Amino acid sequence: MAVDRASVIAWLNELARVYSANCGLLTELDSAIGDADHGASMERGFLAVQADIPKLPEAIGPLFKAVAATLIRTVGGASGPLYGTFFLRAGAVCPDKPALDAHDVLALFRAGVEGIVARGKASPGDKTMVDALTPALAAMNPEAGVAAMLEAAAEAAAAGMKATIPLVARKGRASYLGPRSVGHQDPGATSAWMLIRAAADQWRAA
Amino acid sequence: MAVDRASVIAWLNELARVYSANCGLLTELDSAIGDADHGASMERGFLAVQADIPKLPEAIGPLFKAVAATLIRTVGGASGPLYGTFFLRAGAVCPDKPALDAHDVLALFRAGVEGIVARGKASPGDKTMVDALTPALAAMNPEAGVAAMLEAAAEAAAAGMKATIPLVARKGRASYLGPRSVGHQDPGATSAWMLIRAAADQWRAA
Amino acid sequence: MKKLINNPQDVVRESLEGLALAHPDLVRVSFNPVYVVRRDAPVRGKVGVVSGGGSGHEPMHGGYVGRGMLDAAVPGAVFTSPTPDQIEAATRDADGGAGVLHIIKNYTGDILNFEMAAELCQMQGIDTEAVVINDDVAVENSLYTAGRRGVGATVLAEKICGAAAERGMPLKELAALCRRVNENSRSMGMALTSCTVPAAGKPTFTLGDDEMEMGIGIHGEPGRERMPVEGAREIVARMTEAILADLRLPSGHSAIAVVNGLGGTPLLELYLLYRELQRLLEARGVVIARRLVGNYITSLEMAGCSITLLHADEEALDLWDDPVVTPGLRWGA
Amino acid sequence: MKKLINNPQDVVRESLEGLALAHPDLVRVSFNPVYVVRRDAPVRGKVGVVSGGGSGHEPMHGGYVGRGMLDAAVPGAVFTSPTPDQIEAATRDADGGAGVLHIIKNYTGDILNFEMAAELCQMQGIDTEAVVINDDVAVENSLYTAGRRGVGATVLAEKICGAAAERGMPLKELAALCRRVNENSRSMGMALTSCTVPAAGKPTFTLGDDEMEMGIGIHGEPGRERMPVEGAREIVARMTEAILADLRLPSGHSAIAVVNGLGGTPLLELYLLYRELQRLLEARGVVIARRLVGNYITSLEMAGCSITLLHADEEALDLWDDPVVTPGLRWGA
Ligand SMILES: Nc1ncnc2c1ncn2[C@@H]1O[C@H](COP(=O)(O)OP(=O)(O)O)[C@@H](O)[C@H]1O
Ligand SMILES: Nc1ncnc2c1ncn2[C@@H]1O[C@H](COP(=O)(O)OP(=O)(O)O)[C@@H](O)[C@H]1O
Ligand SMILES: [Mg+2]
Ligand SMILES: [Mg+2]
Ligand SMILES: [Mg+2]
Ligand SMILES: [Mg+2]
Repeated sequence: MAVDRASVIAWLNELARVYSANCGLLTELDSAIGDADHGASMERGFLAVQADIPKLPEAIGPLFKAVAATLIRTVGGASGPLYGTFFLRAGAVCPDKPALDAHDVLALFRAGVEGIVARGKASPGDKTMVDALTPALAAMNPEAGVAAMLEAAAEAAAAGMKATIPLVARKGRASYLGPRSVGHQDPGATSAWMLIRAAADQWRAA
Repeated sequence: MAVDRASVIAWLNELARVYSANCGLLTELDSAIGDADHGASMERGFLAVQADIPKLPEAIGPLFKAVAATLIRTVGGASGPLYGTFFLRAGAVCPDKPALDAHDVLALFRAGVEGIVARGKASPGDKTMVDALTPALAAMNPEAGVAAMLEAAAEAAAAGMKATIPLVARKGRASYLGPRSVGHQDPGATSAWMLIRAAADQWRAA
Repeated sequence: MKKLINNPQDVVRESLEGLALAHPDLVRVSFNPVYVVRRDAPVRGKVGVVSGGGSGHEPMHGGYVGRGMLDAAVPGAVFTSPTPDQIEAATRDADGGAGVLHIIKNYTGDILNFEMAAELCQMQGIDTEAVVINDDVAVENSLYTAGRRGVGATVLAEKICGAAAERGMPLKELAALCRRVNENSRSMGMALTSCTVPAAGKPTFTLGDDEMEMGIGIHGEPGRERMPVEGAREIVARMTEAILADLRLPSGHSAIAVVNGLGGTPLLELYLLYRELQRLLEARGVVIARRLVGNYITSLEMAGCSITLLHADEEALDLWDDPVVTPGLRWGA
Repeated sequence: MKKLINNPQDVVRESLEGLALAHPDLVRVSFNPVYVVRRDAPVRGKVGVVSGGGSGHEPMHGGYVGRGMLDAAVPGAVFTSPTPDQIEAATRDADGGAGVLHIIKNYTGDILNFEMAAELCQMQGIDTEAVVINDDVAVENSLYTAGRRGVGATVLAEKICGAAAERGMPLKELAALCRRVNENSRSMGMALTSCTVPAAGKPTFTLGDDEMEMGIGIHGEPGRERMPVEGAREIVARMTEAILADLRLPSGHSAIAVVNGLGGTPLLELYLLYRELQRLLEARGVVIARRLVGNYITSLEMAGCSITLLHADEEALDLWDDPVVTPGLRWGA
């Protein structure tokens, strides 16, 4: 099995559901060490993506680029350009075929995460979404198949997300807090974990 | 015995003490049906009077007029001109003698209260200081002597003050509340009761 | 109570010192007795325009002193009318020989103190006229109350009469103009939270998390009715209907509107309220020809708003557009 | 949460509609994408000055659009940087052929979105220069953070660069001027209460009845330190010392000062704070040559204040005095 267009759409629908359902949680995390908008921003962005679904291109590469454009146009803040870049880069490396195999999926996640790092210049340990995404990427083994690869990635992302709690933030708005950022889970690492968790859940059969 | 200059000064000192001590109470009453300044206003005025004591004229009439001027200059609001007028009119009818007998005391209270009514145009039942002052005046019997006369006046003032609780205000700031002013004791009636109560307390020996 | 102050007793004086230090080009401040006066007062031959009242409503009145508006403002203690000696001294300083207009908000204390001041002025041969502003429709104007309160129309009267005085209008005419502005203006306010008088140290009243006070006064006096909070649209409709029930403002006519914050309301919300107001009036065919949106007559840190409408004729609009150069209102120069 | 709004999602749009309705003589508002632009934009031959950022800081930035200040402002959702397409469209509309200056507050989101927008603009042959404002001394400017935040100096930069652009200064020079204004400015803020983001529905943080947050950010980001409330004098001293520890402002030199309210602080208190500031600087021989006292860069309904000081040379003072005609700042016309 592989990830076809329908699976991608299912993922996008699930993201709209997940970010709406967790809008309050993300905002609460962002209240503690940021500015209380991360939940609303993610919800707004992925509801816009969901609304765009009927108009999305057929091919998965262009489809991801269209998702990127919508996120960049509707999210704003730090996470808008970062998640936008994720989908832009993912779309750019997407092979022109109707369904993606595990190697393709790894390639697009790698390109996406590298894009976020290139844009935001955060290193692991800076207490950002990168702390969920980098270990997730490292845990991806395409030989295991899409489902197992993403399950491992989601678990690694969860661990990375939790590992942000004791960190001192060095990038983004939380960095202004210095040592006072310790003890709080990073909102962006949390939304990043949800991104991968949703893929793992939706692409179980792939 | 009679009310000499020293008794008058003792009364003014007592008023400074009473209004300072009850600043919070008067403000609380004014918060409920007014604008939360009656306590601070009365305290400010009578502390200013107290500070003036060394400079007050010898004769009681001019002395009351000087007190009036200080109150008018320092209290403001509705109560400044009203209590100012009280002392102004009291001073105007004060006989030029070193000590006042019960008839003199009655005359000056009468002039003072009439002055307040003339300035403020409130009738009994309008839920104002007049509701404490009018019954107090009515209760004054100079034949009983200063002490008994004022004790009766203070008791009547207290009754009048309490009787403002069920009234609908028709004058001053509380009148804006209409029926919502019911159930609250009028702050000005309360400070008016204190004015007479203090005289009764200080002039017991007179 | 958390406030950015030193001592509650010093708030008004220290704030006025700040006003004087910040605007030496516009105003002078006298401290004994306390009043704010135009830098170049008295202006020879011009009628002086003086207003005053308790502090806590800033920028009113001290922020409206300057060319084209007030010649002097007389601030009392917080929410406490100023005293006759202050008013008298300010009036003397504002008198350029053509007399002085007193613009008084309708509160017993303001009326009594201005009355006593006017008597003192008369004794010195200063001609004064008093106009009492009473535009607040939240309060019934019956024989059995102190009458309607003076609120937002005061700002309009000060601006329009200030301009007319600057043009040379004589005292009697100016007083008549001021009365017309008052008669053609109505206001209504509401609060989401209470203010805290510094000397009192605690909120004047308390509202539940889902309550608002409709018809609040600018001194935190309770209003018409305590009720569940509503959306901006419903609140604006409620206030505007109350105003229009008492003010003739026919379709095709023009208004000057003030959407005013009470001190603790963000400008973001005030512009949103303005949108609701203009849409509502447009639907009735009324044109808002001029407007103010911001904090113009406040109640310390109270969250809430008020709306003032003036049924404006050509004269009012023309005077409105004249230059005004004060700390709180400025255009045309 | 009690706010004078309809739906949390509609706040920014409805408020901008109000701004457009209230100031048709000064600004136009585009809604798709969202930005505010000068009525007469683009001004041929003049460098365009554009700023933007999350909403909730009104009058910044939309209130600073007009002659002598911004050509366009780009508001995001509340506390959320605007998106590249908005910024690009605003830049295009502000470009009179001489290029456009982007004044950006130093937040990751603002930087990233303005960067992406600049790339889009370049592709269309629009010349842009970006200047990042980072004046907040509450935040350590170290390699290990996102750097100091941009706050009050933004208002000064917008006014001064707006004036210089109006005089015809070319883009590169204007960017250099903007950098000088930023380098010579420092700010510090504090809060007595939290703000509430409409979409979040509850306060971003909570402070005890006797606590204040020193070094607060304008998005309700926690500050340097939570500490017991102090008097106005101590608070001003604390903030000013922090500023002067990082800004060379020698005796005999001049400053432009902003004593700014965060949205829920009465003007009465702001003038009192200004008094403390001027006395403190006078004691150090520093002259406050110009100043703003009021709500200029806010954080919704937050009670608190910030102080901004610009070490001003003759050029800055001269440009400061040039006419400015915007909804939020107006003089000289
Ligand atoms: N430079 C960066 N690189 C990667 N992620 C970042 C960076 N800066 C911030 N973030 C992420 O963005 C999240 C905040 O997103 P959001 O609240 O939407 O933006 P903002 O901080 O602009 O309000 C942070 O929790 C963090 O994970
Ligand atoms: N017209 C009036 N005649 C007599 N007393 C009045 C009148 N108006 C108000 N008062 C009294 O003044 C009191 C309020 O005084 P104060 O709070 O000092 O003034 P203000 O209402 O101006 O704040 C009221 O409680 C009432 O007793
Ligand atoms: Mg955020
Ligand atoms: Mg009172
Ligand atoms: Mg009062
Ligand atoms: Mg944000």
